[in-house]
Parts: sequence; structure tokens; C-alpha cells
Amino acid sequence: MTPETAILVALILPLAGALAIALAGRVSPNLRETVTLVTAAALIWVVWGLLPTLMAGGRPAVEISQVMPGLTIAFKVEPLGMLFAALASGLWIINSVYSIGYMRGNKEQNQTRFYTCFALALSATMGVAFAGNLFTLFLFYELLTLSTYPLVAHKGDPATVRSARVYLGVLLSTSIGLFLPAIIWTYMVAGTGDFTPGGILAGKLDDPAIGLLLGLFVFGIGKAAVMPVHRWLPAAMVAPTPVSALLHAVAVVKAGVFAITKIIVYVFGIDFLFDAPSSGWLLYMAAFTIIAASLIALRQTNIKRLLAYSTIAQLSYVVMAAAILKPLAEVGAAIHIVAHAFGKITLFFAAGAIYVASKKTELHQLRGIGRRMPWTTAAFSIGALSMIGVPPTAGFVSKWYILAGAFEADNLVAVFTIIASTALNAAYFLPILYLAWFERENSGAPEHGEAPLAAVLALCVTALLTLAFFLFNGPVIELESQVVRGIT
Amino acid sequence: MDLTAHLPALQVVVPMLSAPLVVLLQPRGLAWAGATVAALASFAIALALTIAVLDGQPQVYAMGGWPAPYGIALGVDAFSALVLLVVTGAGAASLLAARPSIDQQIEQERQPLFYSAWLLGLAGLVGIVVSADAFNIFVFMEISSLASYILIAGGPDRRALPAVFKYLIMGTIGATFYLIGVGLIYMMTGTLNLADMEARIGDVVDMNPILVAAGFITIGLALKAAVFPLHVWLPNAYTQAPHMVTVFLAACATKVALYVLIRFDYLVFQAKLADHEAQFALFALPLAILGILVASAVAMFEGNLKRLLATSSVAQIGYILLGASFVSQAGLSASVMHIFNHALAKGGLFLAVACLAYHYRDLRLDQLGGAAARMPWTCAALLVCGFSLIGIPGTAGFISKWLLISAALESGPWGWGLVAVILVSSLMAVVYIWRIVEALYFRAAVEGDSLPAEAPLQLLLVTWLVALLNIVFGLFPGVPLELANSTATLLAGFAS
Amino acid sequence: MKLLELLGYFNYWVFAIILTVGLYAVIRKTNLIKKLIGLSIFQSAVFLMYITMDKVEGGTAPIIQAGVENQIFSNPLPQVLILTAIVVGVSTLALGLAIVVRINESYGTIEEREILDAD
Amino acid sequence: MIDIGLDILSWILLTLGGACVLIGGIGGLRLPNFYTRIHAASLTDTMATLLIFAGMMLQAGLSLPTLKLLAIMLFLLLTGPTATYALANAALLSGLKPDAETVTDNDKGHAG
Amino acid sequence: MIFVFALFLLTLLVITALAIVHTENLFVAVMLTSIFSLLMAANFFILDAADVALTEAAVGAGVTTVIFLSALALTGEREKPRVGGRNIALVTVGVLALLIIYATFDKPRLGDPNAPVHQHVAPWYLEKTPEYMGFPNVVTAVLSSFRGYDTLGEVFVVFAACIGVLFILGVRPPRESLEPRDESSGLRHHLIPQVVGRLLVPFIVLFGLYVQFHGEYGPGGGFQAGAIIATGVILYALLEGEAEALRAVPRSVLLGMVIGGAMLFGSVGVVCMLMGGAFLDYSVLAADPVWGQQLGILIIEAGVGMAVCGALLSIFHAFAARESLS
Repeated sequence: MTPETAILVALILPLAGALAIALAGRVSPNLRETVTLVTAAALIWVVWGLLPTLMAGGRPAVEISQVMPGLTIAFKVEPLGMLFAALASGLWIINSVYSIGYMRGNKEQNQTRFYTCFALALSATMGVAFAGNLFTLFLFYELLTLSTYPLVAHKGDPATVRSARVYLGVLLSTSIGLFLPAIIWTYMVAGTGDFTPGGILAGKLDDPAIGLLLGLFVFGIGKAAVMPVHRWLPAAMVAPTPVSALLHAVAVVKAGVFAITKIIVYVFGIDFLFDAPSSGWLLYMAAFTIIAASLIALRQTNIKRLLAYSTIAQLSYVVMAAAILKPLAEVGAAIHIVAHAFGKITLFFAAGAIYVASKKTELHQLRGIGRRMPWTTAAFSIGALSMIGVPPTAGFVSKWYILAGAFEADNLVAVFTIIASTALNAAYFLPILYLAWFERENSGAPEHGEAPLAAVLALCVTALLTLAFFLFNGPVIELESQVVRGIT
Repeated sequence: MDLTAHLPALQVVVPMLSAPLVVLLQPRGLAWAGATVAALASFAIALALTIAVLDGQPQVYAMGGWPAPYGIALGVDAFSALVLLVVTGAGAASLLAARPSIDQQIEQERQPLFYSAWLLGLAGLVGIVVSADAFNIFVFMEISSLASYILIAGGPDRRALPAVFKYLIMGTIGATFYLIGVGLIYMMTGTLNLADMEARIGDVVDMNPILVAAGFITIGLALKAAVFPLHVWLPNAYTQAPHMVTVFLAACATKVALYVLIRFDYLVFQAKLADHEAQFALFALPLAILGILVASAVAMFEGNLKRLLATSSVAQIGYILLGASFVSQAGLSASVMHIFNHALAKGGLFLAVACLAYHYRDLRLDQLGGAAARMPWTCAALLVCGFSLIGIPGTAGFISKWLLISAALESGPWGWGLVAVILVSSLMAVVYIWRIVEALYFRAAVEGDSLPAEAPLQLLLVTWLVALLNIVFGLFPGVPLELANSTATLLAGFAS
Repeated sequence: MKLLELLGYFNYWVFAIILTVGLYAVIRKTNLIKKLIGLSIFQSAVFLMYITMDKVEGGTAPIIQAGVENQIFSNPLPQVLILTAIVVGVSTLALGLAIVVRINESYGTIEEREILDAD
Repeated sequence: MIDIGLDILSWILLTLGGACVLIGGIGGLRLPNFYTRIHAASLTDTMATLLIFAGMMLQAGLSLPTLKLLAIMLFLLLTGPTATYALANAALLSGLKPDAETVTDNDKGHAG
Repeated sequence: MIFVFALFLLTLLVITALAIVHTENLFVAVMLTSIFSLLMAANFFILDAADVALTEAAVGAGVTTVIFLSALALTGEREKPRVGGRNIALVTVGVLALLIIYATFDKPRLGDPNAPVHQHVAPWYLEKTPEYMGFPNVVTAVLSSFRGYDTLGEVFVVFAACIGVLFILGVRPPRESLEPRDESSGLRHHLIPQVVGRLLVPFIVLFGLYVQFHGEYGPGGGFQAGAIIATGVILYALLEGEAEALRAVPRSVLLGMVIGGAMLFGSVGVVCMLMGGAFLDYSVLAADPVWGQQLGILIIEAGVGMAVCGALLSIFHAFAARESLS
């Protein structure tokens, strides 16, 4: 199968899967589960099949239709997109396994709608990953928002509907209100919206406008949850855990940060931005977000809200890394996407497993949970360590590259922020670990064993991945350095 | 002359002459069948005309064989081809789906008269679009208005009558204003043919009858097109009309008045009237902006589903006027494109409302709880058309939003202010469409009413056809876009 | 001579006055039938404007008698337009009155204020 | 000589006809109640028509317009009194008593 | 000299218009509207528009008054005065008046022969009618042939009004407890009007037919004839009672006349198309184009007459039938 058809298949496969799941859901739950897993596996096979061509430096591209002269729906795979697509497809199968255990354990209703929308979201994610120009990126970005809305509003009770309304409100208003005019302005100024290495705005935009356009892009992409537009993330916590896992680790947030990085690298171009003074504010905004989010996370009592604010902080890591505008930092940004995905998905799986097994959601309830749920708590610990960036975990690798980039640009603000946030991460994760392993259980706590097997299995796999990434990150780094090889 | 040469004349004659015949078809359902066949035939003629126009030969037809300024001439160019497609398409689609909904709302023995009035409305609108003679446009405007009064008066609720009476009064005043305008131009130029008028208006342009005539024509057509301050008749009329009539009228009735306004303003007055840009932008732009913002705001707090969509129509008409008021090529193609896209989006929405109304008598939002569970396909279609109205990418609405924003950006220093207006109103559109979605999907079902099944298949199929068309023209807007661009060059050509 | 000059415009001023009287009646009066009467006055004012256009000094109705030579005729075109417009006016009027009759039956009144209060 | 005489005669007839119309008009305004007023109005219908049309016919001399004038005169003479009769009859049916000497219209407040 | 008459009649016109708006009794307002139309017709005649004067008199004064009265019979006679809101109306109306008067100053004066209106299209009509049509009345020529498409639109406006009134009044009045009134609702027991009426009706209908077929030679044509014949039958209905009139000209015949008239007009156009000419191009109807034009115009004028007569009568019957029911 040629790379071009592989792209199209990667897009259509989840769609077909969604349809098949919807139909299978009518027949029997087991059939629906098998169809989901088969589609996920097939997607991995197709997407990861593209890796060798990418490694060899190939850039497969295909154009579907020309909507307007100069405005086409076109796809082009480049290293960043490949990485994001591989990550998303990989984690989809794991998330499916996990959600089978979670959904059955929790006896949730209308699960068919859950799996169908999940598959739709994946197809939109593939679209975002492989988008060849700004218009296609915006098209699938909006589809991603709309396909994840039913997932967030899964329970359907008034509280969920209200927070789903916030979720959609923020995302849609930022995308229509800021992202769309930015894209149109780019099309007007640069004449095209295609992603080209080295950027398309070089020399076409004078100084104050660059900062303004960058601002429109960064705040337009609400999914990256940079500070003022982050409110939808905590609001989305009402959704069931597999959905939060999807939101945080697999697709939604990743799409946001991925889009910002891609726009910085392929629309503005690193050098063009570097010597434009008006783009400096992005770094400070990201740094502020990291610190502020970590401080808020300190005060949280609910596990999922804590993880949400930690995600906001970690996302701004990627944005800050991209804003350092040095090749090493860009590689660090890309890798941090992967590292954070593995770490955060493990944490969410663990939180979900604890909820399924013991209906516990608050931190103080986790006292002595280690004895009752050893596997889950172990995975939770590995995830937490990865968030802090302790050596054996993936988090360390990406922080290492980001720090190297910061030093290369001798950007003291970035260096200080990373150090401070590492301390803050430790401040809010370590007490939980201590609580879970070394504290006595308070007397009246209800008896409960481990979470369902499927959930625990998924947990352990992602924990192992977090550790494995520390050791075998060679191919990923090589892939990402292709992005910056073009630029010195 | 073979048949193809007669297409412009046949376009009007086919629906017009079939109207009296439909009155004779008394037995059940025959009147509907006859009307649908006539509407489909006129749609086919419109397609043939569009194909002819697309490969470069605009049709000109001298009625009665008399040469242009003396006899009445018909003309079909890119602009009229596009509006023809919208009008005949809306007519054919709404008639195809009309049977079940109309059987519910209009008694059997009155249906032949009703369908005959429908065909007259279609013939009137098509007559306006095809005609190139100022007075002839007035005559066909009267036919289409009378027909739409009859159609709206068919509404089952007693409130339809005062609504249609207000529409009649304002519509007649609008038409008479238009007549005064045409009279004043005729007085100064001596001719009624549009092209001839444009040629001869040059040497009298600074006389005040022409300026006053421009004022009269614009006010009259603004009244017919429900442009912002003069739109008070539209929400009541469309809410109380039978559901399928709202589908037909919402999709094309006001657009034809805008077509005449733009044609008069760009072809007749354009190059000749001193500093036309300022004049047209001076009053059209603020009206459009006000219309967009106020109508969207009102729609956000509207309780009844149909009235909400009708008020949003006023806002969308504001978009079309906004595009036209840029007096630039990009602005014109954006506004012409929005005529096409809004017809699709709003037609689809009202079709979905007709499906809902088949089981839910009361269309207030708080009574529609749990509709999605009972009628999943209808609500899905409503969702797709709602997205197209908002302008989600991948739908037809997005294309015109994109064109409008780039036209606004090109239109000079205060372009960004206009972009802000467009975006704020799109967000307001998101709010009121989401109010509908939440009412349908998340509110608990109003207990007590039985479990109604889906809308009848015939109605549902057409609704889904229009919904899919929204997506198709969102991804591949080849034909309408080409028509819109050649219209823009045609009209802007006169402007420069 | 000034007076004759002004006299030439007298028709147009009468047109303006009747038009505004008609419009005033439509806007001001609440009785639906009085509105329709106002509307018909409003329209007949327009007819007057068109027909004032067709008058030619010393001309007669445009009927070309066989024998008579170099006879001046008035302009036939506005007359044709107004023939059509009169019948349009009557048709709209008939429809309006039918609606008023139905309103009277369902609301019991034809005063606009009472109709609005009823709903 | 003859036509001057005819002209003078027609002028006389026309002025007399005009006078009748004037008298009818004044009667219509001044007379107290409904029945007396339609009596005065019917005067214009009958007498004035005769005089005016006679005068015009003299003006037109022996030709087609004279025939047309004659036809119109006959028509008016036929329909005028019938209309007045129908008016009076309708008024009587709708309860307006013709007791002329006591009451005038304004205090009855019937007519518009 | 003509100006003096015009001056007198126009001021009378304005006075009547003001009186109509002022009076509160609707019955008086309708009568004044009828006088208003008659004065308008006189004005048109003075301004050398014979055809329009005839139409205004027949359709404006005659039929409009009948329709108004029949509607008034079904609704109240009294108009309730409205309080407040006077000045908004005055302001808008005042602005409009100023606008129009502002426009009058560059207009050509009344009767000015070299006004643009008389230079461009009109002389062509006056010169070509004898050549193409061969009959004197230029207005009928322009109405039915040069701008025949307008008249076709016009017939369909009348057709729309007819089906509109039938559709709107097709609904049973809500009050179920209505007993049909006795048959003799007409002026049956008034002997004199009946005798005179029975004498006049045939002449009215005859005059209507004369106007119909005399349209080419003098003022007249389909619209006026249709209106006159309709008024004749309405007079008969008033005298003999609506049921009698319906027996003379039943509803199905009326509907047939309306549809027949409209279809006749349309099919003449289509026949011209089939015989090779453009739509409504009568010269192809016969070997000699002039005779073709005359034939075409004769037929369509008949179509117009039938349609207008049928429409006005069915509208009258729709209102009158409502009366006997309610």
C-alpha cells in the first residue's frame, strides 16, 4: 500500500470503524468491543507502517479536493504529524482495552454512543495530524471538538450538560472567534496556507503584526489550554475517566499543542520568529501558565481536578519549549508530547481504576491504598515520577532536551521556570505517594480489592511504556531531529 | 427556434400555466402530484439555463418578438442563474416533502387551491429573476406576494391571519414604493428596460428625481427583503405559516428582493450615481451590521423554535447586505454565495422543524424535551443544518463565512471591526443553535405524550437530502462559487 | 409666466399630498378596513403620477383616426402600466378584505389593538 | 342665423340645468331631515339632466354623438328615480320614520 | 384652459381623500372612496387617458365599492378612534412628502412635449401600431401585444386574487349554530327596482360585450369589459337574490371562466411559440402578420375578459355566501 493511500486509509478506517461499532452495538456488546479493538489494531498497523518512509526522509502528500482557488483539503505527513498520529493510534488501543474494563465495571449506559464518538474523535485526530495546510487543520480541529462533545456530556444530567456547555463554548468561541480570522489573515498575507519547512510568512509581515497574529493563533487554539482559555479543561472532568484519558493524553489537548508547535515551525518558521521581538511574549505567557497551574494544582483535593491542572502546566511546557525557538527545544517539545502522554494516561487510568474499585475520588481517601491496590498504586507512582521528571521515567528525557534548548538560547526565564515547576510537581505528587504507601488506612474504610483485570492490564502497559521510553527513545529523537535538521 | 432558445420564457410559463390546471385536480393527492411535477420541471429548466450560462452564453429573450426597449426582454446571466437554482430548488424540494405535513394542516378540499397558489408563488419569483424589465419585475413581484399571502394565510392557527395582514400591508407599501421609484426613473429616462435605462440614465443622473427614485426603490425592496429596520413582518409571518410554506419562503422569497436590489443598485445606478460607494456603504453597511447583531441577539432569547429560526433569517439577510455593501468584487461574490448557502442551511433547518412538528404540536423549546431519543434522524439533520448556519468548516455556511471575512479584511482600515461583527454574530448563532440542541438532546421528555415514531419517510428523506447537500456544497462548492465569482465580475465590472 | 410654470407642477404636488394622506391613514388608523382604504388611496396616488406623465400639450387619447393628419397623441405607455396597476390594486384589496373577514370571525373584532391584546 | 339662435337656446338650457343642480345641492345641505334631503337631491337627477342634455344635443347637432347623448339621457332618467326610490325604501325599512314636522336628523343622530 | 378643470378636480380629489381619512363611520368612508375613484377617473380623462378612465370608473368605482360593502356587511360599521401615536405617523409622512416635493422641481412640467418620456419609446408605438396592428387604439395594441407579457402577468394576478379569496373564505365560519337565512335575501319585494333592474341588466351586459370587442377601435378591452359584465351580474344578484344569480351563473362556470381565461391567454402564447415565433408573438398565428396580430389580440382580450369577469364574480359570491351563512 503506497504511503498516499495509507494516509487516506488512516482517515477513513476510524470512520468505518465508528459506523461498524454503531451497528455492532445493536447486536451485542462483545461484538462491539471486538470491532473497536480490531479497528484500533488496524489503525496502528496502517499508521506505524508509514514510519519507515518517514524515517527515510519521505514526505507523502495527497490532495482530496479544491474548495476554492488556493484553498484545498490536502494532507502531508511530516515528522511532527507522524509522531502525533503514532502516539494517538497507539494509545487508542490501550484506552479501548481500559474502557472495556471501566465501562463494564461501572455499568455505564449508552456505551455504543461512547465508542462511536471515540472512533470519530480518532478519525478527526488523524486528520489534524496529517493536515497539509491551515484550512484542513481547522476543518478537523472543529470536527474533533464536535465529536468529543457527546463524550464529555456522556452522563446527560444537568451538571454534566452545564460543564459540557462550558467545554464547547470556550472551544468553539476561541476557534471561530480567534483561530479562523488568524487563518484567513495568513491566507490573505501569505497567499497560501500550506505547511512548508521554514515558514510561509517570512518577509510578508512587519513587526507588530507578527505578535498579533501569533497571539490570535495561540489563544485561538483553545485546546492548548494556555492560561486565559484553559477553563474548559477542569470543566471537562465530569466526563468518565476513559474520556478524560482521551482528552488529556490521547487526542484533544495533544492536538492543541501539536497545532501550535506546527504553526510555529511550519507557518512562522523558527528563525523568522526568533528575530521578531514582538513574539517574545509567548514564552512569558507559557511560563506564567506553568507556574499558576501548578500553584492551583497544589490546593486541589479531587484527584481528577489535580491531574487536570497538572495537564495545563505540562501543556504549557510544550508551548514554552516551542517558544524558545531553538532546534533542541523544538525536539524537546515534540518528545514532551509523548512523555506527558504516557505519564498522564497512566495517572488517569489509575485514578479511574481507584474510582471503579472503591468509588474514591478525594485525595484524603487514598490513605493506605497501596496495600489494597498494589498494581494500580505502583503505576500511579511511576506516572507521578514521570510528571516530576525523575530519571528512570520518560519525563526526564523531555525535560532534559527542553533544558538543553533553554541553555542553548541562554534563556534564563525558561530555565528558572522548569526548575521551579519541577519543584512544584514534586510538592503536589510526592505527598500522594507517601499517603498511599506509608499511611495506615483509617478505620471505617470499606473493603475493596483490585480494579477489574482489563483496567489493571492497561495500567501496567502504559507504566511500562513510560519506563521503556526512557531507554528506547532513539528512533523518536531521530525522527524529531529531522524536523529541525533543515534549520540550523 | 428549437426549444432550448425558449428556455427563459418556458422557465416562467411552465409553473405559471400549470397553476390553473392544478386547481382542477380535485381527487386526493393529485393536486400535490401535479404541483410537484411542475416544480421539478421548472427546476430542470433552471439547471439547463445554468449549464448554458456556465459555458459562457447568457440568455437573452425578446418577449412577443418585439426588440428590447419597445417589447419586454428577459435576461438570464450568472447572477440570475444562481438565484434561479435557489428558487426552483427550494420550490421543488419543499413541494416534494410537502405532502404529509400539508395533509396535517390544510383540509382536503382546499388543497388544490393551496398548491395552485404555491405554483403561482414559484412562477412569480422566477418571473422576477428572469425579467429584465423594471415594470415587469413589479407585476411578478405582485404575483409572488399575493401567492405568499395566500400560502401564509393557510396557517392552522388563528394568529396567522393578523400576521399575514401585517405582511400584506407592508408588502403592498413596499411594492408601491418600488413602483414610484420605477415611475420616477421612467419619467427621466423614458424607458423601462433595465439595460436601456442604465445607458440613458447617464445624462440625467444629477437631477433629484433620480436620487429620490434610488431612495424609493431601495426602501421598497428593503421592505420586501425584510432588511433590518423594516423586517417586523417576517418573524410572525414565517412562524404562523404552515411548516412547508416556511421552508419554501425562508429559502428564497426574501432573497429575490435582495437580487432585485443588488441588480438595480449595481447595474442601473452604479457607475452613474456620483460617489455611489459612499452612498451605498453609508446606509447599507450600518443597516446590515445592526440587523446582524440585533436579530442574532433577539434570536438568542426566543422561546418558540420556528420564531427563533425566522429571526435568525433576518440576521442572515444582514450578512448578504453586508457583503453587497463592500462594493468590491470579493464582497459581491461573498454575498451572492451566502444567498445560495443560506437557502440550503435555513431550508434544511425549517425542513427539520417540519419533521419535528409532525409529532410535536407545540414548538416551544421547553416542550421539545427528549425529541432526540424519539426522532434521532430528524435531530441529526437539524444538527447538520445548524452547523451549516453557524459556519462550521466542512459545511456550506463556512464557505460564505470565509469569503465574507476575507472580503471584510480587504475592504480597508475598519475591516477588522466588520470581522469582529461577523464573528460575534457567529458566536451568537452558536448560542441559539446550542439552545435548540440542548432542548432536543438533554432535556427530560415531557411525560404523558405517547412515544411517537420518526417523521414520515418522504419528509425525512428530503430533509436528509438537503442536509447532505449542505455538506457536499461545503466541501465541493465548485458550481455556485463559479457562478458567484462571474456575477461579481459582471456587477463589479460596472462598479469600477 | 410664473403661475403657468407652477401650475405644471401642481399635479405632482397633489400626488405627494394624496400619497401622504394614504400612508398616514395606513400607519395611524387601527381599524383594518380603514387601513385598506388608506392603502387603496395610497396606490391611486401613484396612478395619478404615472398618468400626469403621459399628457402632451394639445394631445388627445392615443386612438389614431384614419383620416386625421399630424394629430398629437398622449403617451400610451404609462396608460398601459396603470391599467395593470389598477387591477393589481383591486386584487390585493380583495385578498385583504377576505383576510379581514376571517380575522373578524376568529377574533370578533377588526381593531388592531384588540387583536394584539387577544393573543 | 339659425345656428346662432340654436346656440343661444342651448346656452339658456345649459345655464338653467346648472341652476337646477345648484338648487339641488343647496337643498341637500339645508333641508332638515333625510327624506326632504333626498327629495332635493333627486331634483338634480331628473330636471337638471333633461335641461343639460337637451342643451348639449343642440350643440352637437344631428350626428352620432347626439344619439349617444340621447341614450345616456334615457339611461339617467331611468336609473336616477329608481335609485332615489330604493334609497328611501331602504331608509324606511331600517326604521327611520318620515314625521317631518317634529324631529330633525341631528338630534336623531342616525345618519353619518 | 384644461388646467382650470384639472385644478378644480384635483383639489376636489384632495378634499375627498382628507374626508375619507377623517370620517369614523366606515360606511361613509366607503362611499367617499367610490366618489374618490370617480373623481380620479374624471382626472384621467382630462389627462387624455381614456382607457384608464374607463378602467378606473368600472373597476375602481364599481367593483371596489361592491367588495368593500360586502366586507363591511360582515364586519362592524363603526371605527374606534385611536389614542396617541399621532406624531410618529405625522413625522414619517411629513418626511416622505418633503422627499417627493424635493423631487418635483427637476421634473418636466405637465404636458411639456419634449419631456424624455415622449422622445424615446412612445413615438415608436404610435408609429408602428397602424403598421403592425392595423387598428387605431394604440393603448390596446401596447397592452396586448407589445407588452403582452405584462398583461399575462396581470391576468394571473387576478387569478391569484380569485383563488386566494376562495381559499381564505373556504373555511366554515367558526360559529356552528348558524341557520341559513331565508332564500329571498335580495330586494325581492321591491317591485320598482326589480322592474328597472330586469330592464337594465341585459343592456349592461350588452354594453360590456361591446366594450370587449370594440377594444381595438375605441377605449375598451378585456379588463373593462370583464368588470362591466361582472357589475351587471352583481346588480342582478342584488335584485333577485344571490341564490338566483348562482342559478344563472353557477360557481363551477365562474371557476371555469377564470381558469379558462387564464389558460386561453397562456395557450395563445404557447401556440405562438410552437408555430415558430417567440412567446406571445401573434404575427405567426396567420399567414399575414397584421391579421395574425389582430386575431391574437382578439383572443387574448376575450381571455382577459373571461378571467376578470369570472374572478370578480366568484369573489363577490364568496363574500355574499359568507353573509347568508353568518
